Parts: sequence; C-alpha cells; structure tokens
Amino acid sequence: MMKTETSTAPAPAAFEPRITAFVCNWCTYAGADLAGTSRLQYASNMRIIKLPCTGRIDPLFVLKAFENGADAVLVSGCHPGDCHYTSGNYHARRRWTLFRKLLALTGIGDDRLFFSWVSAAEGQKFADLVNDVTAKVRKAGPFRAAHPGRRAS
Amino acid sequence: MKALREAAEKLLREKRVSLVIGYEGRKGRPAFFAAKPEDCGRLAYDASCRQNLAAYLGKPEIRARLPVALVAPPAVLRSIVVMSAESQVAPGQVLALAVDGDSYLGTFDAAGAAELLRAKYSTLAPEPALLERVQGLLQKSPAERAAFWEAEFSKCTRCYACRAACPGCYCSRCIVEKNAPQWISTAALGHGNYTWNVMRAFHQSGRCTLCGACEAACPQGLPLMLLNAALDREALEEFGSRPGYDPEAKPLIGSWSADDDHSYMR
Amino acid sequence: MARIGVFICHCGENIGRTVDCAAVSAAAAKMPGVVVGVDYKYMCSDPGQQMIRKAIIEQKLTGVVVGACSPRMHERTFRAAAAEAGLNPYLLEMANLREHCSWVHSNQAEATQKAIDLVRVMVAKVRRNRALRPIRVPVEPTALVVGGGIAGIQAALDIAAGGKKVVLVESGPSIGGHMARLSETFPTLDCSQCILTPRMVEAASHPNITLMTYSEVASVEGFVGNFTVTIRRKARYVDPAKCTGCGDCFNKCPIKKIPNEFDAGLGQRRAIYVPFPQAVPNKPVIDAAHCTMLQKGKCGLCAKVCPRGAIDYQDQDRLEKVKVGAVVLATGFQLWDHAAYGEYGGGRLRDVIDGFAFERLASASGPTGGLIKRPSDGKEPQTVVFLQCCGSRDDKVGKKYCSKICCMYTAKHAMLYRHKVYEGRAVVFYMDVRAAGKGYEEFVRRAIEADGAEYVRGRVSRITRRRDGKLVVRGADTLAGRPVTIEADLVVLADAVVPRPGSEKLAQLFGVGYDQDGFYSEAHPKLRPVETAAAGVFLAGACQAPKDIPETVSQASAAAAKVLGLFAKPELEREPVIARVNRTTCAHCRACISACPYGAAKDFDIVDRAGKVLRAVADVNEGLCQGCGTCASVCRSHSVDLDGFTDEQIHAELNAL
Amino acid sequence: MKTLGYFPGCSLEGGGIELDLSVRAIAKAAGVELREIEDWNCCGASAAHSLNHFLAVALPYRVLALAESQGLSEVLAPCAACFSRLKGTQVRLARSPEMSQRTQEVVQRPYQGGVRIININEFMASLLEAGLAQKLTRRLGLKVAAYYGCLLSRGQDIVTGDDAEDPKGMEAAIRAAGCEALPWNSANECCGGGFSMSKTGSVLDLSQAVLDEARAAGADAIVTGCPMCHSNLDMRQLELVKRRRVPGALPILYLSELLGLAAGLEPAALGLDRHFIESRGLVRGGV
Repeated sequence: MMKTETSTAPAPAAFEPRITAFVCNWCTYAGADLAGTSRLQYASNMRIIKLPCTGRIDPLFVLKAFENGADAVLVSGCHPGDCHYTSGNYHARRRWTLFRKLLALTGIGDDRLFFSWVSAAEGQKFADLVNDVTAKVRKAGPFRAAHPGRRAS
Repeated sequence: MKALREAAEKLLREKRVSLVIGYEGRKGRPAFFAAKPEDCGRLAYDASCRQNLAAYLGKPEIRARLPVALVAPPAVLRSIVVMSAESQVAPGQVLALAVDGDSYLGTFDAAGAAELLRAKYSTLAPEPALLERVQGLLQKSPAERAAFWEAEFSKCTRCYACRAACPGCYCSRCIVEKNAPQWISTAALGHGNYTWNVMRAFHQSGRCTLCGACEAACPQGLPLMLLNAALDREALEEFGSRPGYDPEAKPLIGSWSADDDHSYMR
Repeated sequence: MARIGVFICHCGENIGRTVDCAAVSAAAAKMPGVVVGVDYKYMCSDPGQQMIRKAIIEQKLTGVVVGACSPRMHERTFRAAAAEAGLNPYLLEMANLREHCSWVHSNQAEATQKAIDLVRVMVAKVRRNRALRPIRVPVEPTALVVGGGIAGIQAALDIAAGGKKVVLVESGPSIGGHMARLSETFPTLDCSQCILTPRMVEAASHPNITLMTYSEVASVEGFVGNFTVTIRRKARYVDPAKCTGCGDCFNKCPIKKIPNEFDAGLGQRRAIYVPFPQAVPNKPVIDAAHCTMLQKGKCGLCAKVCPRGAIDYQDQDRLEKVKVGAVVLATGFQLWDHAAYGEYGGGRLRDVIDGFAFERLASASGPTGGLIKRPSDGKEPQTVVFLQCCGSRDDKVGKKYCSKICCMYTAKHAMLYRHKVYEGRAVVFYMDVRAAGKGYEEFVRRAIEADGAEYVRGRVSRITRRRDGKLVVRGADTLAGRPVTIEADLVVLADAVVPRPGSEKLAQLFGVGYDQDGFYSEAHPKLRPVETAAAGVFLAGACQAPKDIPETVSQASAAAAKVLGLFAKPELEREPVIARVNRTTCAHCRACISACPYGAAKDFDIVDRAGKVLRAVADVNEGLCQGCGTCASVCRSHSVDLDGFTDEQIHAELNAL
Repeated sequence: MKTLGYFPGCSLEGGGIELDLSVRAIAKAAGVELREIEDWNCCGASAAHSLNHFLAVALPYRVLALAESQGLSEVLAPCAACFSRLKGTQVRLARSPEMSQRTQEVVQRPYQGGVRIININEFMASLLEAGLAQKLTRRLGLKVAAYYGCLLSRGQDIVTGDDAEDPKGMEAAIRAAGCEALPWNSANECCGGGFSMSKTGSVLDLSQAVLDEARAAGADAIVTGCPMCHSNLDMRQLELVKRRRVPGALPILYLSELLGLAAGLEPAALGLDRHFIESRGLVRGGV
C-alpha cells in the first residue's frame, strides 16, 4: 500500500496554490459554466485548459503543467457512458489508471493529481470539487521546487 | 548450442533469411550478424546475453534486409509478438531461433512464437526481488520517492541508450526529438530528465516485455526496471494485460472496457 | 508577425462588477503579440462587434481574443463578426471571464488576476491558431430505409414526397410489417389493412422509391452523405419481372402444410407462396427449406404451370451496392417468447397464444376468417383470459421495461372478442393499466364499461391444462385480496416487445449503439430522439423502443424530415476540428486506428509512381472524424495532431500559465 | 473419500427414516462419507418461525456454528424443511449484520458463514457428476412425476439454480435412473405441509389434488425430497384409497430411493418396505 501523506511539510497560510485543470468541452467545461450561471462561489486558484474531450489529454500535458509550476493538476470529463465522442473518456480512464501509478511511484501523489467526472448538469459538483481540491493542495503545500518534475526556478 | 548454429546455418543456406542476428561467443556477448552460413559457427547464447535483439527490427538497415532471423530467449520472443501486433513485423519476415538457457527450442514465426509462449511461458513475470523493490519504494512517502528519483534521474546523461536498446522504441521520430512544440527538454537537467524517463516508461505500458535491455544498456545504471515493473503489474492487475502473447492483441492504450476501474475518480 | 487584438467585455455589470476590465485590457495590451487591448460595456452588441471588425481591418489583426462570456454563449457571434471583417473565424478565441470568473469569485483582486491569466492563455493559444476551413463533404441525395413496416413505409413516402430518392429494403417477401397482421387498431378500431395497404401500394408505385423486398443489408462502408451499402438480394426463385402474380404456382404447389409465419403459425402456406393476399409486391417466393424441388430435385410443378416461365430453380443470392447519403433504421420488433414461463405451460399449451395469434384469429383475412377459434380443437372459446405484462416488468424471467402497447391492444382484444362472441367472458389480468395517449383511457373504459371486459388486478401464478381441455388459470386478485381460479378455453399472453433478431449485428454495421435489451440508442434521449451516434443514421419505430402506430409514424416522419434536412444542401459543412497524421513520422503502430471511436483512423499505403507500396501509415478520414483527439493522445511520437487543439496551441497555453 | 457434513434432523429419525436410510445407502454406494454434526439440535422447522422469529434464527445458527467449528465446510440437510431453515438462516444473517451480532451473543458461539448447506436435489446431482451415473446399472423405465412441493422450489436465495415456478432440479437424476420425468401440473403445489395432524381434512384435499394430477399425467410413481410431502402423499393416501377418493395406490418414493434402486441396492436397504403405499413392485420383476 501507498502512504498518502503530503509531499511536504504544510506551508505558511499565505500559500495560494496554482492548479491547472484539463477539462472536456462537453461535460466539465459546461458544468463549470453552470456553476457560473448559478453564481456558485468557489476558490479562484484553478485555471482551466479546454479540450474537446478527455481523450485528447496526453500525459505530457500534465507533466508540462507540473514542470511550469502547477501545484496540482485536475483532469475532468464526462461520466462513463456520457462521452460526447462515445468512448474518449474510457480511453482516458485507462491511460490515467496507468499514468497515476507511475507518478505515484515517482513522488507525485493523490494530493497533486486529481481526476473526476463532472457532467454539464453538475455545477454544484464542480464548485465543490474546485474548493475541495484547492483545500487539499493548500494543505499539501507548494509542489516541492526540488521535485525532479518541476523546472528549477 | 550446436543445434542453434545448425538451425541458423540452415536458414541462411536455404536462403530463407538474408541475415541471422545473434550473440557472439566473445566476452560481453555482443550482437553478431551472420550473413553467410559459415559465420554461424561464431553464434553463442547464454545467460549473459542481455541485449534484446528484436530492437534491431526497428532499424531501417535491418528492415532493408528482411527476412531475417533472431536468436530469441522468451522475453525477445514476446517482443517479436508485440511488434507484429503493432504491425512492425510482417508475417514471415522475421523468424525466431527460440532459445532458453542452453537449449534451442526451434524456429518460429511470430504466430508460432506466441503459441510457444502461451504453452511454455504463460506465467513470465518480473523477478520477485524487483517487485519487492517497487513495493519498498511505494512504502516510502511521496517526498522520499521524489528524492529517490531525483538522485537517480540526475545521473541521466540523455544518451538514449535505453531507447536504442528497446524493441518498443521503433518510432522514426521519437517524441523527445519533436521540437515544435518541444514537450521534453533535451537538456540533461532535472525536469527534462524526469519527463523523459517517465514518458519512456509510460510509452512502454502494455508493451514492455521486461527483457531488461534498457536497464542493462544504461551507462549510468538507472533503475529503469522499477518503472517498467510497476507499470507491468498495474497493467496486469487492472486490465489483465500480458504483452507479447497474442500477435492479434489490441494495444492496451488504444482500447478500453466499460468496467475498467475508476475508483480513484470522483 | 502576430498582431493580436484583445477585447474585454464588461457584460454590463456582470463581469465589470468583480473584474477590473480596464486593468485586464491594459495588461493584455502588454502581452507579446498583442497590438490592441480594449474593454467595452457590451462586446456582443452592434457597436461592440463593430469595434472588433474595425480593429481587424485597421490594425490588420492576425488573431482576436474576446474576453467575455462563455464561448458556448457567443463564440458563433464573434466568429461571424470576425469573418465579416475578413478574418478567418477560427483565428478568434474567447476567454471565459463571466461563467468561469466574475460570476464565481467575489474578491476583485483575485478575479482580476484570474481574468488576466485566462486572457494570457487565450492570447498564447490564438497566436498558434491556423486558419481553418469548414469540412465540406458532398451528399448523395438518396436515402436508405431499412425495414418495410409502417415505420419504414412512412419514412420512405415522406422522403420521396420531398423529392429525394429512397431505397426501401425489407427482409421479408412483402412490405407491410406487423401492422399488416393486425385486425383492428386502437383506439379507433379502424381496420389495419384498410389504412395500411394503400400506403404499401403507394410505396411500391412511387417513382422515387426503389423497393427491395426479400433483401438484407450485408455490409456498410463510408460515412454521412456518402454511404456505400451492399444489399443481399435473397434468391426468390421467381423472376419478379416475368411473374404476373396470377397464383397458379401456389395454388398447385403440393407442399401445403407449412405453418404460415404471417398467421403466427395458425394458418398454412405452400412452399411457393405470398405471405398474405394483399402482399406488395404480390409476387411469390419459394421457401427453399421446404421445396422438394430445391431440396431433392423432385416436383418442379410450379415451373410447369407457370404461364410466364418465371420460375428459376437456379436463382442465387445476389449482392447489390447502393450509394446513399442517409439511412433510416426501421427494423421494428418481435414478441418475446413466453416459453420461458414454465408456469404458463412453457410454450407447450396450444391454447395459450400470443397477441399476434389473437390478431390473426380476429382478422377477417386471417386463417379463421375472423372467427375466434382456439388452435387445439377449433372450438369457439367461451372464456378467454388475457394476461398483460407477460415478460415485461419482470427482470427475473423477462425484461425490466414496460412494453407500452400491451395495455391498449389487450383492451382491444377483449373488445373484439366480446364483439364476436356475445356470451363470451373476457378476463384481463393486469399490473397497472397504462393508457396514456389521445383517446386511450377512454378506450380502456369502453372495453370495461361498454363491452364488459372483467379487469382483475394481479398476476397469474399458473396455467394448467385439465384433461377436458380447459385451461385452469390461477392467480391473485390483489384488490380483493384473494386468489382467483378461472377455467378458460383460451389464454392470450401479452408478450413483451423485444428487438428483431440480428438487430445488434445491423447496428454494428452502421456504428449505431444499442442498450442491454438490444434497442437502438438515440443520440440524446430528449433533444435528439431520432438521431444516432452515427452521423447520418436515423431511427424510426420500435427498433428504438416499444411504440404504438401513431408514435411510430410520427418518428418516421421526423426521421424523414431529418433526412430531407440533410439533403437540403449539396454539401455537408462540418466543424474543421479534425485530426491529421504526419505521414513522415508515423510509425504505423496502429494505436490510433484501434482507439478511434468512429473508425476514421485507418491504414494508408504510401505508394510510388509504379503503385509499389513503400510504407504503411495511419490516415484520418475527414468525413468520419468527429474531432475528439483520442488518436492524438495515444500517438507516442505525436504524429497525429488535432486542428483547433494542436500540440502547439496546448503547449503555448500551458507555458502562458 | 469425500466427506460431507450431515444434518438428519428429527424427521429422518422418525417418519422420514426411509430418507435417512436411502441417503446414507446411496452416499455409501457413491463413496461419500456422511459425518453427522455432533450435538446437533432442532432446526426450528415449521413451528419456530411462527412462534418466535428470533428463535427461528437462533436454532439453526447453533447448528451452523457447530458444523463450522467441527470443520464441516459443506453440510447435507436431506430434509427439505431442515435445508430451508438452515440455508434461510444463512441468508438472513448475510443480509443483517445486526442479526448475526445478536445471535452470536445469545448462542454464545461464533459463526463466520463458512458452511455451505446443500439439499437432497443438489446432493444427488453432485453424486451423479462425481461418477454415480456410471453405477446406475438398473434401468427402471418408470414414468415419474417429480414433486418439489414448496420447500425444494421456493425461497429467494434459498433454493438457487432452479426455477421456482417451474422447478427442474430433480429431472437429471430421474433420467439418470432410466426413468422419464413427466411434464405435469402440480410439481410445486402444496401438499398440506405441517397440517397433517391439525387440519387433516385440508391435507387430504390438497394431497388428493396432487395425486390426481400425477395420475392424470400417467405417472407410475411420485418422487419427492421432502419428508413432509412424503408423509402427506404416502400416509394420507391410505385414507384416500380407503374412501375411494383415488382410484388406486400410487407409490411415493424419495429421490434417493429411486437412485438407490437404479444403483441395484436392495429395496429394504433403502426403506421401501417402510412406506404405507406398497412401492417395492416398481422394480421390474418385483423383489
């Protein structure tokens, strides 16, 4: 079993995490829109990169985000069975199952890399997700500058 | 070994192949290319042969000389099967001179190799010791794991010997050589080394036959098999993936099943 | 050299309230490649759009970023504006400053900072955008309709009426489907054949409709607008061109005792036959399995008596290719086999029949000439028990779902029976009566009140046959709370509605999805009920779910409307978000080919002038590609890229963060 | 030699002794050892659950706990009622952790759920698979009505692998004995069950209905796996015969007896001589 303690000692309260989200256009992006139209308030730490489908997300995108200083990465798309492209999210799911194992082994744990299904109807879920992820990463502290995956600043 | 040499010689004499790729008797067991029947006397095989000769099948110089034959212990047989599943090896273009320890098992094409593997080597797995090291690493905290790999990857000189040694790395233009955009920094520095080594391993997921050639080839002694073995286990446990047993197999990444696990997703 | 214009919208107060738009536009103006950075109250308003158009022309902009609402809201608007000013619409991107920023954050500093980031990301992206042209695919303005029941007939007639050609394929010898087998139809009790046969004739004679009966879809190639469908024309052994339908052959045929499928096995037909008198085309086929000539080479009588020499024992299945632009699947349904219910006799009791058998008994053109006679001894049943939900709403033995039409046709059966056997007793066992539909509830009430059908709420636990031939029906009356036993002469089971055998295979041929019960899946359960996941393939009738005739006909007309809409333009225009393969670097590992959900990625041989294959690579079919990008992300060497979301664009976006 | 836990219950020591005899005999013939659960107690049968629901679980629980502690992973309960109680208790315990908690406290014995309860039909099927089929040398050639009653056909998750409304669990065994399993109307009708004493009248009516149907189907005999069904159809049939309510006597056999006969065992060894209705004549040429 894998320990799930955080990558670093908790950081000062001032720390504001930078979180990069890769979301699909049809479900999660629309879910985020719904959170907006419903005026749900959530933490402002996340920056969304819109893609047509989670199937488009290459693991390199995630590594690049970390390399560029993201403290955490979120990948979110359509629920299984709801993919606008019928199976893009299934392909993504299989890929992430393997890739997260590799990242875990190399020191990027569940407090850095998050996955979720958020449908176009789940504005609330999206808002909660962002808050939850942000809180977790705040607790985890800055992604250690010394992690090999991060460009030395 | 006599049997192996005779088989190789026969193939060349009967012009069934233009080249037999094997290991030479000399120290270090370098690869040996026998083009003439009389060369076959110099062929040898034993445990010290760490190179995966299937890697040559990706090289244009060899492709230009098909059909060829390879001296192939089980892991190499699997590589040949993987390559034919990925349409890198046309049927009949590659013959495997199957060997195991000091016995010669016969000459097989990819389909025959797969049958042999299913019949005789259906349970090839990473050495327990290796898996224990993986488990040991997972016992550590994320920070400790990061530190471990930082130390290891910092040694990487980006010579790409791991890639050259791997039959799975047959791309004519590797992702690391793509420069518009350049996803992986080519400087032998922290993050570039990290991304390269992680992606190299990931690109083998569901394809790696754990032959160990990459690690053996690494001049800096990076423990690359830790990454390969961890992925191999995950692929097996999650998706029942056993690369190199079915020349018709669909790629693990590039196929899916509705009941794949996603307990880690919300 | 990039010349980007950034236009920040206040959206009245919606963005301006929490985001300092002036600060954002000022920051944007300093971003690399940006030559214009302005903010305005309403960018989507005419003056706002004018501002953008003006800037594009005067500043010779090579790209535009509009920081406003969600692109789902106004991307079209702004891209149209850009196009008017002569800028390729795909060189405009939107930063979502409202739904994703001002509406969800209250702290102005934070919101403004995020807005600036979002704009920077889009500026970085748009600098790498390439001018894209919508994909145009020519459309073959001919439709294929699969299934010659009322759904297929209606769809074909509507499309033909719209002036387009139709190929109507039916697997049986005649069109008409199940509706031709019905006696009367609810809720009006008008005779099914009387309303159907004119349409069958019209479909057969319509100049725009090519009828292919006794034919099946063998294979499908191509994509929306350009399908090539191979039809298997099954051997009829009768040349329709020569045959006049005089009937001498099947009147003389010595093989007489073949149960007629059309009559649910109650009637009999010959080895050479037309399924029913009003068949269209009214030309016989030979049932090879039963014909002694075709089996043993003995007989040949039909050939002897045929005045036109239309009989051809050498006839073979033929394959015929048709090019079509759209497809309507209307393969209909069949009744579930109640043999699975051991307690109802397991299919062994001859006087326990299904709904279609009763329809044939009640039909004036049926085997009994419309007299209700039970199969075992031909006696007129004095008590008939009707049992609803037989296999429906029972996931233990049958199906989870409600078959929807049984409540109505059972009420109709009870009525028809009482009309024909005045003294007879009609007992209906039901779980619920689901009579939602115009005039439906009234119809059921009529069956009960005017025609005296006895409705018993409850299930039947067992049907046994007594020595004297009576069927002892035992069940529960859950309203009275007591067991009931009825001695019946005939039992009619309202078997569940299930898809036709082979419907899955057909769906796979067309790339259409289907549910666990085999019913075809619509693209969206509410908003796209006649489309499927496969572009250009539409659904009509009970192949999608149990439906009655009015519903089936409406959906058929809806499908026809979709087809005509598709055919309205000579070419299809599609979003140019499609994948492309770099053939020089593709190693042909075929991962993308395996991954593509649409079969758009495929093998491609690079050949020299002599046609010699130099190398195989992957290639993407523009017509099939829907732009998900899964192929690109499984490509280890990144030899596949996705227009609109290219590696370069995403890389740049990430570097801008 | 395969060993199987054995729970006779009260019937098999009394009215249902023929079942006990024949099951033990056929098991012996098939080379299976039946090890009786030590210190077993009443399963609660038909009475307990109508008096005290908790008792109805506690009694079988003790039996299960004993079996587990005695290392019996599989237990045969030939009596249909015992089977139903034991397996039914397992089902209830599985559904409710609270229940199993409470029972454990009261009975003062642990039970981990590691015991598999099988009924006579499952047992016979398993024997046939294990090779008994080859030992059935005597082709009986009888027309048989397989009678399941309620306890061998019903109970969600209790009787598994068979169709509650149209049970077939005995037919393979019947055919293996060289007999024909007739399709008939009363395979899982009620025989009157536990009312044999208290409401003899209804039991007579119900049993007669079953007998009539079997005869109508042309049966030479009814085969059952339930002692209660057997006593109602066998013992009460005498009365029906006396009162001329049935044309003649119809032999009632246990499935184990049928297979025993087919295996060439002595009718007496199977308890055939103990039935109220003479059934020894069923074997060709009599005995």
